[in-house]
Amino acid sequence: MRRLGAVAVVGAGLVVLALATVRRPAGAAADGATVTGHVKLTGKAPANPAIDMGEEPKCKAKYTTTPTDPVVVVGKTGGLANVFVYVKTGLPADAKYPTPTTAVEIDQNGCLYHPRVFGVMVGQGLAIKNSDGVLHNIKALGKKNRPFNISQPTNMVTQRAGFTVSEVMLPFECNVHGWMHAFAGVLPDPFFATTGDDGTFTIKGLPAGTYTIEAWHEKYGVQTATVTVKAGETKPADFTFTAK
Amino acid sequence: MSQAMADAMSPPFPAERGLDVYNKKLGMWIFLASEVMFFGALIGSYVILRFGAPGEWARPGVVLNIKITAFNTFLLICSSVSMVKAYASIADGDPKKMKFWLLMTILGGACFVGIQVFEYIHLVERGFLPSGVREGSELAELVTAGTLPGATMGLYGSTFFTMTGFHGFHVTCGVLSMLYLYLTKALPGKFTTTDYAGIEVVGLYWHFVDLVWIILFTIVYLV
Amino acid sequence: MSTVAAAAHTAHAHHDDRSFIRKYIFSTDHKIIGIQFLFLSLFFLLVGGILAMQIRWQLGFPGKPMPGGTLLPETMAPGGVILPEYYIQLVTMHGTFMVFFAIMLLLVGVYANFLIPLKIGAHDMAFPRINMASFWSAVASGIVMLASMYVPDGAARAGWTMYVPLSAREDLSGAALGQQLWSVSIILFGLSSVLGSLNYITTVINNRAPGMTWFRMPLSIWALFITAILGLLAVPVLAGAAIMLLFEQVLGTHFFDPASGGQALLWQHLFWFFGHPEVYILILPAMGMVSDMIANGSRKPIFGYHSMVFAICGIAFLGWIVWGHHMFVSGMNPTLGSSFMVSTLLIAVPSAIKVFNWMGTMWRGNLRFHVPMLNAIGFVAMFTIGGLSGIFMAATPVDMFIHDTYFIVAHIHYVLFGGSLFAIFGAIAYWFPKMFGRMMSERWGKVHFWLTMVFYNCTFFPMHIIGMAGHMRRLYDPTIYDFLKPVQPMNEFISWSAFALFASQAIFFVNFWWSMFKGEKAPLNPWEDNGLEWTLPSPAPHGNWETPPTVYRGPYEFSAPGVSEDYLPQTKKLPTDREPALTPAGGH
Amino acid sequence: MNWWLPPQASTFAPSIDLGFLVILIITGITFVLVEVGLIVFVIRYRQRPGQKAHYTHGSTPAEVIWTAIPAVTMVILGIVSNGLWVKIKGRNSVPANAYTIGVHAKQFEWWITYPGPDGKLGRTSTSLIQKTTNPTGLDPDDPASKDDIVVRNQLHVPAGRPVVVYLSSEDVIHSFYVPQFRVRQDVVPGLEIKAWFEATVPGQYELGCSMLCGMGHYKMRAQVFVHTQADFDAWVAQRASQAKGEGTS
Repeated sequence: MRRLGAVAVVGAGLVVLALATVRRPAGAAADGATVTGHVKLTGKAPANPAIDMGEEPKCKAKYTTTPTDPVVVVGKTGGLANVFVYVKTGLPADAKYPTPTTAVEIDQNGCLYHPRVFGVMVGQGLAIKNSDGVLHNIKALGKKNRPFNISQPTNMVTQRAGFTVSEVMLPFECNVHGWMHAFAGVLPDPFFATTGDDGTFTIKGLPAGTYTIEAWHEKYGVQTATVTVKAGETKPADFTFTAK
Repeated sequence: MSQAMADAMSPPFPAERGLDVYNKKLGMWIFLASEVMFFGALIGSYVILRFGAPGEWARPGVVLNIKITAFNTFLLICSSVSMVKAYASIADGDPKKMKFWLLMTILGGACFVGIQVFEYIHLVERGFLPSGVREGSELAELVTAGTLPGATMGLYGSTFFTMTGFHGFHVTCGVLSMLYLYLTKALPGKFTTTDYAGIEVVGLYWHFVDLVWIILFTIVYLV
Repeated sequence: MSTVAAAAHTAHAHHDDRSFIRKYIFSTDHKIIGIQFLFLSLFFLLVGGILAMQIRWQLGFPGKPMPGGTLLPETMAPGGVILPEYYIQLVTMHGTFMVFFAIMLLLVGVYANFLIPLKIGAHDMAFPRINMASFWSAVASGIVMLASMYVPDGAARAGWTMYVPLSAREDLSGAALGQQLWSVSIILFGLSSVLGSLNYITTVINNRAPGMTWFRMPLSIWALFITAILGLLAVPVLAGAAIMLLFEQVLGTHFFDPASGGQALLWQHLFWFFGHPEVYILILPAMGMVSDMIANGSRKPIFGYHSMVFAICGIAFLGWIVWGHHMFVSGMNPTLGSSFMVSTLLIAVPSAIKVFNWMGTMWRGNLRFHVPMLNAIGFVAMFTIGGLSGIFMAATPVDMFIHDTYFIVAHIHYVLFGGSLFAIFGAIAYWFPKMFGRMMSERWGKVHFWLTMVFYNCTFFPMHIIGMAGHMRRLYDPTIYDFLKPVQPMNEFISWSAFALFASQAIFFVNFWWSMFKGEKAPLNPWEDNGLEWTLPSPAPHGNWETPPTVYRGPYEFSAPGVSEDYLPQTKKLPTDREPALTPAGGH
Repeated sequence: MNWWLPPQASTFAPSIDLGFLVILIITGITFVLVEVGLIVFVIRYRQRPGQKAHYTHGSTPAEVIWTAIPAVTMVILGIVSNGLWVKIKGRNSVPANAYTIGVHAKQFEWWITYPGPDGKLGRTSTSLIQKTTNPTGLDPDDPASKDDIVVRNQLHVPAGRPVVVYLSSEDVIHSFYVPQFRVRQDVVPGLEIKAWFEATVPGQYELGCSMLCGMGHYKMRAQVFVHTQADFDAWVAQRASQAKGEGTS
C-alpha cells in the first residue's frame, strides 16, 4: 500500500517535471494552434498621472525623472502594453488543464507592481515579492475569490496558495502607497497572454475550434474578436483601442 | 441543605435580615435590572442613530404592517393578564385554574413569536433586510419612487431587526421556560399555595418582556 | 476556639457522597467553582504574558527574528520576524485576555465566588447551578477567544477596544473570522458575568449569617458586592454593543458605518460606558482584599471603616459619569469634554481617601510582613503611582498631548498590574490555605514579591518617559519616526526588564503548584484573622456550615483592649455581646 | 535621549507644558508623601516583641482633611485647565485669520490639500475619490478646487500664523498628532472635524497617526515643514506651477 503511494508520488513528480520543462503554457496540446496578434492604440495617448514619491525616498531613488503611474503604455509602433488577452468562450467545457507548479511572481519595485497586468491559472501559486525594503501591504479585492490583505515590512517574498475560482480581472492594491495597482486575470485554462511594450501577444497550444478572444485594458475596457483555428495553424487577432 | 433554603419561598432562615424577598424573586429582579441595561443600550443606540440620521426616517406604515403587529401587541398584553390570573389562582389554591391560565399564557406567547416570524418572512420577501433594502425588490422600487428615504433605510433595517429580533428571542425564552414549568411542575401538581415561586418569578420576567414590547412597538411602529 | 472545634467536628461528620464529576468538574460548590476560576484565569494570565513578551521583543528589537519565532506560521512571523498584522493581533489579544479573562476573572470569578459565602457565613451561593453555568460559559467564551487566534487570517486586530469601522470591516482590517469570534466570545463572556453578578448580589443581600449586619461585612465583601452591581449593569451594555458589532460583521448592518448614516463614535460611547465601570470592576475587589490584608498585617482595625465603604460606593457611582474621558480627542463635543474632566478629577478623591486610610491603618500598627502583607503594601505604593498618573490624563489639555501614548500604557499597567495583580498575588497567598489546606512557601513568596516589584518598575516606569517623548501606542516599529529614534534604547531596556519580569513569575507558578501538593499543612487560622472563613477547617467542607455561625462584631477587631490575643474572631462571644435579632421565618 | 517633553513648536506648547509641570508638582508632592510615609511606617512600626498595635477605628478630623484637600485641589485644577481647553478646542476657538488646510486621512497616507492662491479649499466628496488621480475626491466642478494643491504626506505650514486643518477620513478612525505642536485630534469617518494651531519655530517635524488604523498604522507618517511666511508663499507658488505642468500633484 505504502509502496503504491510512493510510486504515485514519484510518478506525479515526473509528470510535474515534464510539464514544467515544456516551453509553451502547461497543458497545451502538442500540435496546438496559435493565436497571435497586435493591440494598437489610435489617437493621442494621454499623459500618465505623475506620482509624488517625495515621502518614499527609497522608491524615488529608483527613478531619474518624476515617476508616473503607467496606466497607458504605448510603444513606438503604437502598440498598447498591459492588455490582457484571453480566450473567453469556445473551449471544451469539460476540459481540464494541469496547474503549473511554478508560481506567478509579482514584484513590488520602485513602489510599483511588476507586472502590472498578468494572468494566473486557478490554483497556481502566487509569489509576492517586496524589492523596496519599505512597508507594502497587498490587498487583493477579489469579488468571486476570497479577498486577502497582507503586509510586507521589508525585502521579502510571500508565497500564497492560488485563487480558487476564475475571475477577470482581480485588482490588487497597496494602501501604504495609494497609487499602486495591479490586475490579475484568474483563469481555469492556460490560454491567456499580456501584451508587451510593442503591443503584441501570443496564445499557443489551442486545440482546434472557434473562440471568442477578449482583450482587456484597465482604462479602455474590453474588445472581443472571434477566431477559428485548425490544429497546428497560426491565426492573427488584432485589436485597436481608441484613446478617449 | 443550602439548596433547600434557596428554594423555599421565604428569606433563607436563620439569617441576618436582608430584603424580605425570597432569593429566586430577588434574583429575577436583579436579572431584570441587567436586562434593562441591555435593551437600554439597543434602544439608546436606536434613538441616537435615528436623530443623527442623514435625512428623515421611513414613515412607519410604508414598510411595516402596523395592523398585524398591533394585534400581536394586544395578544402579548393578554398573555400578561393571563399570567397574572395564573399567579392569582395558585396563590388562592386553585391548581386547575392555574394550569389553564398558564397554558393560555404559553399559547399567547407562542402565537406572538409565530406572528413575528411570519412578519419577518413577509418583510424579507418584500426586500427589507438588516442591511437595508435588497436590490430590485418591491421596496427598492419604493425607494426609487421616493416613497422611502434611501439614505436611512440601512439604519432602519439594522435597528428594526436587532431590537425586535432580540425581543422575540426573549419571548421565545419565556415561552420555553413556562412550558418547562408547565410540564415539570404544574402538571405533576408540584405548585402549592406555599410554593409557587416558579410562577411568580417567570411572571415577573413575562411582564418585563411585555413592557419592553410596548416601548418597542411605540418607538418602532408608531412614531 | 470552642466554635472552631465544633465547626471542625461537624464538618467531619458531614459526609460528602457526590461523584467525582459532580464534585470537581460540574460542581455547584462555590469553593470548587472559585478554584476552577483560579486555574482558568491563571492560564489566561500566562497566555496574556506570552503575548506581551512577543510585543516587547518587536518593540525592543524591531524587525529582528524573534527567538522561537520560527515556530510561528508564515502568516504571523516568516523566518521569526513578526509581521505588522501579527503585531496588532498581539496587542489586541494581550489586552483582551488580560482585561477580561485574567484580571476580571481572577478578581470577580475567583474571589467573589470563593470569599462571599465564606465571609458572610452562607452555606453556598444563592443559586449554585447558575453559578456553575457562569463558570462554564466563561470557559466557552475563553475557548472561542483562544480559537480565534488559530483561524485563517488570525485573531481580531483592532485593539482590545475594537474601535469601528476598523473592527467592523474585513476589507480594512484584513481579518474576518477572527473579528467575528471576538464578538461572539465577548457576548458569551457577558452572559457569564451577568449570571455571576446576580448570584453575588442576591447572596450578599439575603444569605448573611445572623449578626452579619451590613457594616460588619469585611471590606472585601463590600467591594465585591459593589463590583457585582457594576458588572451587572455595565456588562450588558458591552454585550449589546458586541451584538451590534457582530451583526455589522455578519449581516452587514449599518450601526457604525458612516457611509450609510451610522455613527463611528456610537461604538466608543457604548464601549466606554461599559469600559469605565469595567476599570473599577478591575480595581475595587483588589482594594477590598488589600484592606483585609493590611488590617490583618498591621494587627489594627481598618482606619475609617465607614469612609472606606462610602469611598467604594463613591467610586462606583462616579464610575458611571466619567466614560467620556477616554474620548477627549475623539471629536466629541468639547463642552462634554469639560464636564467629563471635572467628574474624572473628582474620582481621584475617594481613591485618595482609600490610600490615606490604608496608611492610617498601618500607622502605629504592629506590622507582620507575611507575603500577603508585602503584596498589599506593594499594591498601595503602586496604585498610588497609577492613580496619580491618571490625573495627567484627566486634565483635558494635557491629555491632548499624552493621549494614546505610552504614558497611558504606563498608567493602565500601574493600576492593573501594580494595583490589581499585586493584590491578587497577595490574595492567592492569603487564602491558599483555605483553598487547598496547605501554606504557600513564605520564602519563595517573598523572593517572588521583590523580583516582581523591581522588574515591574523597571518595565513600566520608563513608559512614562517615552510617553512624554510622544511615543504612540500600537506602533509596530517606532524607529520609523525620527523623534522616536532617540528613545529606542529605552524601549530596549523596557523589553529586557519585561523578560526578567516574566521570568520571575516562574517562581510564583512553581511555588503555587508545589505548595498545592507538598506545602506544609495549614493550621486552622494561619494568619490569626477574625474572618468567618477561619472558623472552618481548611479546605472547608461542602456546604461550609452545618448551622450558620453567629456574628458578634466587625471583622477588624485586632489588638482590642481587654483581649488576650491581638485578634478577636467575629464569632467569638464575649460576655458583653447580645444575640443578633433575626428575620422571622417565611415573612414576605 | 530626551527625558522631558519634546521641543515646543506651537503656541499651545508652553501652556500645555506648564499644565503638565503643575500637575507633576502636585502629584509629585503626593507621591513623595505617600511613598516616604509607607517606608517610614514599614520601618517604624515593624513587629517587635511586646509591641501592641494602637487600637483605633480612625479619626474623623484626619479623614476630613485628606478628603477636603484633594477635592479642593482637583476642582481648582479642573477649572484652570478648562480655560485652556476651551481656548484650544472650544467651538469658536479658531482665530478669524487662520489659514485653511485640508487633511484627508486614509489607510495609510495623509493627503494634504492647500487652497492655492484663492485661499479657498474646493468641495470634496468621497464618491469622487480616484486612488491615483484624485485621492481626496476634489470636485472639479467647484471653481475653488481648480487651484488647490494636493500633496502626499507633506504638511507645510507658515510660522506665526494660525492654521486650521479640516480633518476628514476615508475609511477608519485615524488621529492627527504632531508632538512638537502638542496637537492631537482624532479623524473620524463621517465627521468633519476642525483643529487649529499656530506653529512658532520654523523647521522640520513629524505628523503621526496615533490611533490604530490597521496593519500599516506605524507607517502612516508625514513630514511637517514649518516655513517663514515668505518661504511658505514661495513653496505654494512653486507647487502651483508644478501642478499646472503635470495636471496633478
